Amino acid sequence: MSKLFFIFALLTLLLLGYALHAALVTAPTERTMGDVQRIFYYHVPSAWTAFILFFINFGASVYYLIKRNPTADIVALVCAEVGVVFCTVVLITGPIWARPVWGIWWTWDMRLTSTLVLWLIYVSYLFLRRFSSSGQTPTLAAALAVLGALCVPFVYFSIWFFRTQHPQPVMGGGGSIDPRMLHVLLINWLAFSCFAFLVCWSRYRLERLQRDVDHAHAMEALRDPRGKLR
Amino acid sequence: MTETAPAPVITVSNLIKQFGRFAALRGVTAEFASGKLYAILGDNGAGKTTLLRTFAGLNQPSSGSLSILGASKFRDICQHVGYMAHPSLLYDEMSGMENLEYFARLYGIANRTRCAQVILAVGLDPALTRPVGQYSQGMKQRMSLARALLHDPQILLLDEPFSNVDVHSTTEMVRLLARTRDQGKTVLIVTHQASLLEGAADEFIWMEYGKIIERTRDLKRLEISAEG
Amino acid sequence: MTETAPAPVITVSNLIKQFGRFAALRGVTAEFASGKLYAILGDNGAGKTTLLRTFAGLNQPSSGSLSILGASKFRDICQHVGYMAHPSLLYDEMSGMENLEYFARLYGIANRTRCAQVILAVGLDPALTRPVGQYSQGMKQRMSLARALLHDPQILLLDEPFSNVDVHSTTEMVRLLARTRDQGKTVLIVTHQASLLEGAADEFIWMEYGKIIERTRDLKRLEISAEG
Amino acid sequence: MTPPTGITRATLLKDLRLEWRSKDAINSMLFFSLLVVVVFSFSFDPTAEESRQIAGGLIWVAFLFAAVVALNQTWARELRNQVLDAYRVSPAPANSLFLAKVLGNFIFVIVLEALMTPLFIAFYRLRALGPAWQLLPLAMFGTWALVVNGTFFAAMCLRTRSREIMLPLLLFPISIPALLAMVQATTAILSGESSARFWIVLLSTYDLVFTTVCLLIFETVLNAE
Amino acid sequence: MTPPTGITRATLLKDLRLEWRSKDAINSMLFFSLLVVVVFSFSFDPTAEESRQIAGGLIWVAFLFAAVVALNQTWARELRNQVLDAYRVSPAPANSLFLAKVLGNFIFVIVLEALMTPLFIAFYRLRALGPAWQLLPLAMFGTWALVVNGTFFAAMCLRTRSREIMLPLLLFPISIPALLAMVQATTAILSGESSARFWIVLLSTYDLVFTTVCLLIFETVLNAE
Ligand code: HEM
Ligand SMILES: Nc1ncnc2c1ncn2[C@@H]1O[C@H](COP(=O)(O)OP(=O)(O)OP(=O)(O)O)[C@@H](O)[C@H]1O
Ligand SMILES: Nc1ncnc2c1ncn2[C@@H]1O[C@H](COP(=O)(O)OP(=O)(O)OP(=O)(O)O)[C@@H](O)[C@H]1O
Ligand SMILES: [Mg+2]
Ligand SMILES: [Mg+2]
Repeated sequence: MSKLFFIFALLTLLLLGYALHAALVTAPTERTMGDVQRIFYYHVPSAWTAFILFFINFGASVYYLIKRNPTADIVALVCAEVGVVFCTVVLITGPIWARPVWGIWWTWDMRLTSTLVLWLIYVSYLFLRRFSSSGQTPTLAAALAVLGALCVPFVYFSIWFFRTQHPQPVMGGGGSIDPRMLHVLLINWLAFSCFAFLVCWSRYRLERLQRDVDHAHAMEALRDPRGKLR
Repeated sequence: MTETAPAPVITVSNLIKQFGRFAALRGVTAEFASGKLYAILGDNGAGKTTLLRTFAGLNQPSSGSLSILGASKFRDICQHVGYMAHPSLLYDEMSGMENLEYFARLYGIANRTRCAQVILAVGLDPALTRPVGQYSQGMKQRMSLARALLHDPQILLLDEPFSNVDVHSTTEMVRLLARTRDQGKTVLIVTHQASLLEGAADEFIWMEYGKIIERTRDLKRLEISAEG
Repeated sequence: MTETAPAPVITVSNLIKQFGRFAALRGVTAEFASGKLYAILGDNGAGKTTLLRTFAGLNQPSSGSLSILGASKFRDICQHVGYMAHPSLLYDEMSGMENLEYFARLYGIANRTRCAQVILAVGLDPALTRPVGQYSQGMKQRMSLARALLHDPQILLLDEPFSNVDVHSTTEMVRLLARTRDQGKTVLIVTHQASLLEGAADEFIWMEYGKIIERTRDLKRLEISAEG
Repeated sequence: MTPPTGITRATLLKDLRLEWRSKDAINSMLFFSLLVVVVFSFSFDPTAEESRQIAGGLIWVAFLFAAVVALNQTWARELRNQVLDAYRVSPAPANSLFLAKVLGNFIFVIVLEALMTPLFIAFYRLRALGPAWQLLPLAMFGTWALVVNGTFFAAMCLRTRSREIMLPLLLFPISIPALLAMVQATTAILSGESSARFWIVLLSTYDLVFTTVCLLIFETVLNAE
Repeated sequence: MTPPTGITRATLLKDLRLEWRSKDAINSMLFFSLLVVVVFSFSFDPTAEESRQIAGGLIWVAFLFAAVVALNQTWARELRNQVLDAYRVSPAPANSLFLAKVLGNFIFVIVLEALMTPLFIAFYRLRALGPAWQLLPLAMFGTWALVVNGTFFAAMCLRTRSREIMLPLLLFPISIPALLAMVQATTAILSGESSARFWIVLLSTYDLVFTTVCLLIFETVLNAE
């Protein structure tokens, strides 16, 4: 298990390095925006990765609600945590990009806004997990995750019609992208996905370990003939 | 729902309940039969309340098995269990009668006389209009018992019903509970005043550190062994 | 603040306390001397808690006079009164030790060993880090007593200190209170378990319907007259 | 056995009765709504053209505010003597309780809104240029959206530390689409520039989905230790 | 005897410690303030010129909102096991308790404001045309005004039934002059059109008067049965 983990980590590292090289050197420079555009190769893959992780979180939460499987709970937790991190990356790279290109940090555009709302929802999920005092945290969290995921389509629809008078992303619309750029983008996405998986994996192992330790302590308390009562 | 005497009504085996790392119940194995009155005794923190709450479906056991009236899911038999806890479980703002009427609805009883009857049985006045929040401690305690008795349950789980109740009323209450037992019900009473139940209880159960240490019919023996 | 034996420490005369139209105390006249342990008994709703709360300055009497340690205003002598109520009067979120340290500050005591000492005196462990909210009922009760004893008051007002406390600990507590009495303090205990105080109490006081009906040294006599 | 709706009715009636008994409930609600409007008009000059243009936002922020205050005390009564435990050991279904609470809050907030709206209209001299009747279903659906989620999350927060602050933390993010729809629809109706139909349909779908899901999982939440 | 300030300190430290122990206090406040700002941005289009002109009102309504949520739970801990009774039988002066609570709430709300302001500035792209440093004393005095009255009324409301709703009822009317001063001063500073000095002086007088009066009568309120 740990050997496999190690090999996978090494591969991911290599892939990340290659993707970095591809993004910074191989990819052609965009005509109007210049080098700033290269942030694109981090911005978009992060967004896609975050979406995938949130989707897994939803699946795991539903599964947990039905089957009460502790592994599903850990998976949900881990995916939410890592997903929030990637979503944060999107929310940081976006404004960094927007500043030189649009001249502003933030605008209430559809895509920006929906990302922000998504981020808010999953941060509130993590808050619930931390603040919950009972042994039933997983149940409550799973319930919230389901509601949060259901909210996403509504966010999308409502924001679609929201303040349409404001600028759309400059590079929206799929077709017009340079194939070489697309190639680099996909490489980066693959690298990011592997990286996310790697982080989730190690976080999963950590959480597992933590719970095992707790369990062992609990077992210890059971055996203790006259435990530290009182 | 067999009411033949020997069949156990509650069966627990190796019940464990943990709060985080702390184990409040550390392997309880026992059977409780119908038509008996059990007194559960033990030092503070022994796990008596936790045991009762687990029976009442309010705590999920960490491990071990629990079966009440043959069902393993509490929801299926909750109609047949009456539970009295330490807090009154009553609305402070309503009078005793209003409280009971509301809880009666939850059990599908739409019968005012039944409510009045239980209030009388615990020695209170059904016509009292004062809200429960202004009752004295002992009056609250009795009203709480009335709530537990309301739907005439097969199994009664009572957590320290006699604390704060005056001496006369205590004997009344013991008599009432003994009568309930004689109707074939199972009565579990957690208390620190074992002597009150000396004549009435069929069995005394001594808990210590989350385990049942001893079960006996004779309170005296228990006291001797507990001292030692 | 005289500590000579015969001087009364608490004097009430014709104390009346009304809640709206209902009179919980209907003319209480009494004196309590220092170096004595009084047990206040009575049925539920007799007004015992109300009386104690009035002594502790938490209820304003509707009429009648009340003087404690010679002062008529409670604020002047609150330093010398310890009060234990039915709710624990403790912060659920803090451990027992943290609670006591905080309350010690209120009384101008900045002494950790004193806090540890009282906790030990009531039979708990000062090192327990669990918050009080997770204590069992009896443990809360004892911690509450510790809070009342903390500043070594002249007068102790205890409302049902023994309810929910296990038998061994009760005897311990009675011994502790008797010792306190022997140091010249006045101890007033409201309880329904009069027999526990049989050896220890100097006087038993029977209340009924907001009045003191009888004061006697002999519990047996009280029981007979109460029955009749 | 009493049918679930019977229990919902009993619970709702009990809550309303208790609310009513502390007579001042209605008075205080009236006063509260007046105050919110007054505070808002002090903060946002009602004579200015700008304020009138953002009236849709103003109204709904005021309602949200009122709703959070109301929702935070939804379960207060049940918490006092752990009455919730009494409910949990009874055979009554969890959903009956949930529906009763939602309905109770709904009535409460709707009454508040009914009181506030005329005041807003008077203070800000609002006039709907679009079809005004649409405001009614809009208010209904919008309030239901706030209340159904709010009640659910308030129950969830019973099991968390620092309960009061947790409610808005959980409620706001999920309510954003609903809030957006309400604000946009109100503005559309008031200004008459566009149709509010889309928003109303969106809101009703939102209500449907969230009510269903909340009913499906409320029992789990209630019975969490 | 511990001097009154010592007791204030002990109480304040205890409250802060308990608040802190549920570690994420700051995090949750940060998130809450973010949420309020986001909700406001959804309700009041920040790109529109109108919204920017009423930003003074927006900010203070948001702060008021946050303050009421905070103040509503001021005495929750003391209420739980009637700990207030333990305080009342002790020789500690009532005002020490009051001051500790006021300071605690003040810190809480000020932190919230400090977190919200940059967000408001960023989202609404605000720029002060007047002397910006005046915003600091303004925020201090304004918050103190909200908090001192809020804490006092929260204590008063302990004895009324529908506790949570009572707070805004009592707080708002009395706070209206303060709120007006805050809004006007903020708008003055942001627009740079007039001087905010008058309003700041007004606010500080208001603070002085109300703090004194509250300190004088708090003991009576606390010891009311
Ligand atoms: C300011 C914050 C920003 C946020 C939160 C943000 C968010 C996102 C998200 C979530 C996606 C993936 C959505 C999808 O694939 O449908 C995305 C894609 C994209 N973003 Fe951004 N963005 C921001 C700023 C920008 C800026 C300034 C630009 C460029 C001028 C930009 C250009 C793009 C492009 C080209 C895509 C890929 C579009 C596609 O494949 O459909 N973004 N952004
Ligand atoms: N929610 C909880 N979290 C952590 N520990 C708990 C919790 N509830 C109870 N405990 C602990 O479990 C132990 C058993 O508690 P329990 O209330 O069952 O005791 P008990 O036998 O009823 O005592 P008492 O006679 O004093 O009421 C105690 O040490 C208590 O501190
Ligand atoms: N705040 C109040 N408002 C109205 N009536 C009250 C209030 N507090 C107490 N009472 C009434 O006063 C009477 C005496 O109450 P009190 O609590 O003093 O009785 P007690 O002797 O302590 O009884 P117990 O042994 O049951 O604790 C009771 O009938 C009670 O209902
Ligand atoms: Mg117990
Ligand atoms: Mg009493």
